[in-house]
Amino acid sequence: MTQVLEKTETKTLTMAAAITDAMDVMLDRDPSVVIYGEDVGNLGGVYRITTGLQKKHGEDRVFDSPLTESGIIGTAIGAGAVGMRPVVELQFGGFMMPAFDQIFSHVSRYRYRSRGRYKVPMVVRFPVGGGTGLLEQHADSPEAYLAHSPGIKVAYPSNPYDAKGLLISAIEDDDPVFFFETIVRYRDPKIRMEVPTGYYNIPLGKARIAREGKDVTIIGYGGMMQNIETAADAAASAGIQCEIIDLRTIVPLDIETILESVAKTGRVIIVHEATKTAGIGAEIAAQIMEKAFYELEAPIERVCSFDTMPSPFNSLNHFSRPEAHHIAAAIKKVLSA
Amino acid sequence: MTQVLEKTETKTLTMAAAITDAMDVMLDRDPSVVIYGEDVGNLGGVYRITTGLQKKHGEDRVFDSPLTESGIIGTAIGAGAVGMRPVVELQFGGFMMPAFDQIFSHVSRYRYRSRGRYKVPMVVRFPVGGGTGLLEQHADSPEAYLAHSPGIKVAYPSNPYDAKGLLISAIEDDDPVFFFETIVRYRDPKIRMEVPTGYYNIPLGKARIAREGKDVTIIGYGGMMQNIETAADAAASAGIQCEIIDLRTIVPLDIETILESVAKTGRVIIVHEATKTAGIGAEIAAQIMEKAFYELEAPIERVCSFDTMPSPFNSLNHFSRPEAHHIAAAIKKVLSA
Amino acid sequence: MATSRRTTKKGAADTANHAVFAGSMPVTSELTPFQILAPDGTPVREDLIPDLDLVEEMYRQMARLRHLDDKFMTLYKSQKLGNYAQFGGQEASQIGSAMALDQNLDFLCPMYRNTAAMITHGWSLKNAIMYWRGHPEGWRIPDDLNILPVIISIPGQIVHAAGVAMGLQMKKTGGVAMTYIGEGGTSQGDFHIGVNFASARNAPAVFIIENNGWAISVPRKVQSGVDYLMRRSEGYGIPGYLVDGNDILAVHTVAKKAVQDARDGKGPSLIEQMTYRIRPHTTGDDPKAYRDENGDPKFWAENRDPIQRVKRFLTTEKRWNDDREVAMMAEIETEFQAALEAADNFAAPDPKALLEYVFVNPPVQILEQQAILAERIKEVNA
Amino acid sequence: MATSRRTTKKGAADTANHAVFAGSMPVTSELTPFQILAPDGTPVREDLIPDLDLVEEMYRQMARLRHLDDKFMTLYKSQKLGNYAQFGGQEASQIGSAMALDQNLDFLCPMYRNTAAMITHGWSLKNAIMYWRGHPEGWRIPDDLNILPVIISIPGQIVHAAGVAMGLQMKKTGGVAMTYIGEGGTSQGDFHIGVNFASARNAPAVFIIENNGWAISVPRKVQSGVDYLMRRSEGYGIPGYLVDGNDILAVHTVAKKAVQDARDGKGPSLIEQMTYRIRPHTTGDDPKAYRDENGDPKFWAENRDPIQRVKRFLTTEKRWNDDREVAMMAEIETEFQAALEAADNFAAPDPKALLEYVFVNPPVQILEQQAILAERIKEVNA
Ligand SMILES: Cc1ncc(C[n+]2csc(CCOP(=O)(O)OP(=O)(O)O)c2C)c(N)n1
Ligand SMILES: Cc1ncc(C[n+]2csc(CCOP(=O)(O)OP(=O)(O)O)c2C)c(N)n1
Ligand SMILES: [Mg+2]
Ligand SMILES: [Mg+2]
Repeated sequence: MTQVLEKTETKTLTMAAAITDAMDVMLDRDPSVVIYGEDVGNLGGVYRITTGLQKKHGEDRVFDSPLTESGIIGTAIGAGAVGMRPVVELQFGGFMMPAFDQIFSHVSRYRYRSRGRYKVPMVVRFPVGGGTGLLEQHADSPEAYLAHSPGIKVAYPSNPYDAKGLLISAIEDDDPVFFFETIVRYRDPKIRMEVPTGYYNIPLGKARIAREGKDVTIIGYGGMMQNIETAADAAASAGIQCEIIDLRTIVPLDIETILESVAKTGRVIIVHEATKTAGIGAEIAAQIMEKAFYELEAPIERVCSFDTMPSPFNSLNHFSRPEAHHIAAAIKKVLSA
Repeated sequence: MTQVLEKTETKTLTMAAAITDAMDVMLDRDPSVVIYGEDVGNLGGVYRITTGLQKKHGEDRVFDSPLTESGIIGTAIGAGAVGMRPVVELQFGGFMMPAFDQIFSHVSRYRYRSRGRYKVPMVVRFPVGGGTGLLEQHADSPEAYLAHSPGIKVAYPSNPYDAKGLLISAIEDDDPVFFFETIVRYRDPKIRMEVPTGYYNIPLGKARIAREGKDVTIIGYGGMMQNIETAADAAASAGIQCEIIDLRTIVPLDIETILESVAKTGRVIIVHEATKTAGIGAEIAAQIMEKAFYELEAPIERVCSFDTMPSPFNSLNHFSRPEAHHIAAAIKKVLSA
Repeated sequence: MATSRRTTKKGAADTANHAVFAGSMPVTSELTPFQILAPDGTPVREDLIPDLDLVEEMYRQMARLRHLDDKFMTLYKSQKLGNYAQFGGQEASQIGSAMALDQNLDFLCPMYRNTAAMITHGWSLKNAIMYWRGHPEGWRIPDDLNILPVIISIPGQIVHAAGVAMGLQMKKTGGVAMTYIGEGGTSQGDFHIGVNFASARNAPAVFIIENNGWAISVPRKVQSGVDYLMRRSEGYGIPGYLVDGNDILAVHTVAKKAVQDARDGKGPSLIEQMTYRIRPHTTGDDPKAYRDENGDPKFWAENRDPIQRVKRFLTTEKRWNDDREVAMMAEIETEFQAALEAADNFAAPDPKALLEYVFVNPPVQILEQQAILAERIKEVNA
Repeated sequence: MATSRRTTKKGAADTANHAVFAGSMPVTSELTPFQILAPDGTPVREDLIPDLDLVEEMYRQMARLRHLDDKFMTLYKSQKLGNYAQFGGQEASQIGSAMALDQNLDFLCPMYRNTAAMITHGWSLKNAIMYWRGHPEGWRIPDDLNILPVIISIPGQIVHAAGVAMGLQMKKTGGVAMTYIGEGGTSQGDFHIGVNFASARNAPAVFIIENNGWAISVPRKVQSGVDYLMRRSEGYGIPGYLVDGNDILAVHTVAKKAVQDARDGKGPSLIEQMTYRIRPHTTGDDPKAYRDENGDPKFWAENRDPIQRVKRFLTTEKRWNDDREVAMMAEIETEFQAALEAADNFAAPDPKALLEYVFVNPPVQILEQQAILAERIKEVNA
């Protein structure tokens, strides 16, 4: 993995703690970093990801905003234009949409529009995905809307080490970065891991080979990686070697790493929690086909949620959201094609 | 073509006039139809598509709204829930985004959320696309954002006959339909055609074979159809027979018609004016690959705009928006692959 | 709560402005919430006390729904209900206003905290239980109820209500749309858009801000520099009211006036009902993380309870006594248990619900997914 | 314009409310726009007339930019300019307010009609021409100008301005953000969001509503039931001002106060400047389709011209005469011709601009598209 380490000491951290740590490090290093959003100050956010930051860095650096996503993102454009580096939080991914005009019309276009005079160095963090048993509209996965909007980067980490390193890169990056945090992985004990203390970064746009294999390439990101690993474990016991790619960022998309893997396996599965139609899986599939057509030995499979809103019928959603056994079924299918 | 004709008299109409005519017919037939939006009343809209309708049908049926897209679409949900059938206009496609929370969170989900108690029978019409020399943000093509939002239909006609028939279907349809109108085709004399007077409809979800051919399938919609025809004409003189599919609606997507054609040609080009990455072309390509993998003889080509905002540098945009010669180059490429 | 920089900040500036600029806004007067009953149950406006049958009806409904709210917390704790947004403490605010509606004519456009208003407008306890269980049957809105879907994304319902009002106006039904929003939600664009759209169209809508002091952990003052949010009525040219939201008589009286004005073609009104969120934000929230539960929450629970206020009044009026209380609570418990039983006995959710009601006429892509779903259901059942 | 149902509709209701509800909004007084000079140039507030050098500077700037606005129309007609949003008639409104800014400290956040304000804040005529020609060079904002990009999507700039103000506040530069919006744009959510966010943060921002009576073909009264939009200041707890927007002295005086208040940490202000769009909406619009050009437009052009008002005043004050006018117009024409020449002589747009400045570090997909673009450019040049 490409990385710059300041120290080599490590701590065992959850995803949640690693993200907090990244913000803490950057608040220390860069006085232009400010954090705001709904409930991020005193409470530390509904998922407590900013916990302790206001107390440590002060109310001028970490504060509650009025309840308005368009206000949060729109002011981050303005504050960014005059030299601040806002790292804002939205309460849930689906609640990005009241801000979508600011995103589509401005975040995406502001630098282009000013011919480079103004950059948009903001980071927008938010929890995403289902499986939480929460209310309606708390389970969206809106990455495709962003990926179709030029000029915006999209990071979607799957583990504590990546989360911290990618968030530090995102904060340092002069482009706007939307940072997806899978709720069910925030404190998933299975993915706690050793994370360096202090500063390090992971470049945006470099995928991670999570597992090497020769039979089929499975591409995923974020909270889906664990389901993919589980499916691959099951396949392994049947003698099937899956190569697993964790994209880490959707924009930039590391098509190079994908193509290298496809050259090896010839078979591809793409997994995401977002709905299927016009999801990012379609783009990845299209690029693979464009660039590795003759290497493909079977149709690319997409394992995604059904084309409905994330249902509020929480006891049923496991029929729709990609589970390990759905992925396992897809492995069977592409290998028998 | 599937259609229901009330009378068989016809008039020669532009696209603009055919759209006006559809609304006029439906205002006459259904008292629950109301039309509102910015400037649609007295002025008849900035493209004069509602011209004369207020005068004929009265200010209660056709009226100017306050300047707020979220207000226009959000009130159309409410009015629709209590039995009205709002046909609203947005001034340009990109100006849909201030309403995107209403679209994503409500238009898309309202019927699902109420388990069928409330339907969302609205139609949202708007001009789209570039080549007009207008200001920045007047040239967007936001169909992919809608196609990724479940429960929403997307119509995108290419000629006067289809425009009228599809709009009538859209107004009659109990699902929300977003209706794209290509500005440069509104009054393009080349596509004036005979259009039946009075009521008829064209079902949503049935593509049109615009031209039969055996060598390559070109899939497009809306204002791009003319560019495709031009490219196909040029190819024809070189002995290449293009089959051209005009999708008419993007949701529902008529994958059946597409697959029939691919079975014949084995080669596919998809053309759209929207930016390439995560555009609807990716979805179409992915579906073709999933369902006709073994029939494909070459990688599917996407001819789309570059991944930037539609640039305000009007004298340069022909380098980015798909022109006939860009499509011609793609034809060459897929045939030589 | 509702602390304002207004007095400190604006006072001086305004006086100075006034000396200089004819066109500046006049200094507006201080406002005090409208009240009919004092917190101890004594009438402050004898002239406005309604028929005691109505007061008793209000009392009974508040007691019934407080019981429900408490039961829901219990159900949640024993994992028999999903995450739930409690209204406890806001009974006067929701019930007093919703009782101003005509269930046959008027539409209620609720947000997530409006279970009390919805039940008052006709929703059944059984459906409420099933809704908060995430059961499809609870999500279905019965055809004979004029209630719109519960809105979670803040505050879409404000614009829908403006649209319902426009629709009712067009159809000349005489109906009115009533909707609610938390004080936090007033910072959103759609709050402004919906109220202003209704103002522009003179549509029959009643917009109620339930100011319960908190938006999750964020206190009221973070939302805006203004002292009272109903001052925004000024900017829409519509009537605005500031009401003691824990005084059900005051709430009801103002709501009735606003509903009647709307029905009479006088356009929308904006009402701010001052109340307090004595409960956690939702059953999943722990307010100790951000506020002192022994401070304001305790004060409001002990001294501003909307139910106790009316009970004291009715007791003084000799309309109420312990026997009646005991009998009422028994009835309430019986009713709740019956509803719970009905909900418990309902068939488990059918997974097919996942792909129902997406489209009226589903495209082939949905049909394909329905087939996949059917496969998956079969596997599980196998 | 600005007709209101308020007096007719609200009056009666309010009186009735007042009799009944202590907490309802008081009936607010009628407002008249603040004025220093009457339309005929006579001072109505002698005490507020500034130094005549400043008045002359204002006059010269208004004359200079009216000339530019007219020239832009001519250029458009001869296809030497793209579709352009004229400000003619609104010179006092834009110039008087932008002159209240310190170019080194303060940021201007413009929308499409603010060419006059932008030039007043330092934008060059050459850049303005090239901007409206869609030339990349015109879109580049020079590093030494504190001007944000022109915003077309209504009204994003309001929220950006709140953010700029927050940023300047955080950096303690002493700077202020000023932004503009048309009266039509006040119906959007982002208007509310931006002003309220600034109010909540006490950020140094000045929000100016240029009420020119029309949003394309839609008259002011369609936007809201309120009479004056600056009444919304009441709902944000910030100062609000109603100003004769064709009286540059009044505009400037109020803007200076608002800027000073912001600089002094007193938070944002909301100003409504009453003016009129005597021109078409843009050069592509034909207003005859929706209004009687011999009615209000003619009246305002003939009787409310902001330039004539100051000219009459300066003439009476013996600061101006025909000789000076002729000399000034010659200078203005010379300056404009030089700018036009500079723009004309600028290299034609380089198509590579299409794919520049999308990302600071472009992903491979952009690099691939840049290669395709290079191919296409080569073909055309071949
Ligand atoms: C658009 C949107 N953003 C954020 C949220 C998350 N959220 C849920 S409740 C809440 C606080 C709401 O406070 P208020 O409006 O005062 O209503 P209350 O809960 O106090 O009744 C927030 C921020 C949401 N539901 N919708
Ligand atoms: C979000 C959005 N919706 C619609 C438009 C189209 N549009 C351009 S100007 C205009 C009218 C604006 O009127 P107003 O705000 O009064 O400003 P003015 O043009 O009068 O200066 C409209 C509707 C837009 N630019 N942005
Ligand atoms: Mg609240
Ligand atoms: Mg205007």
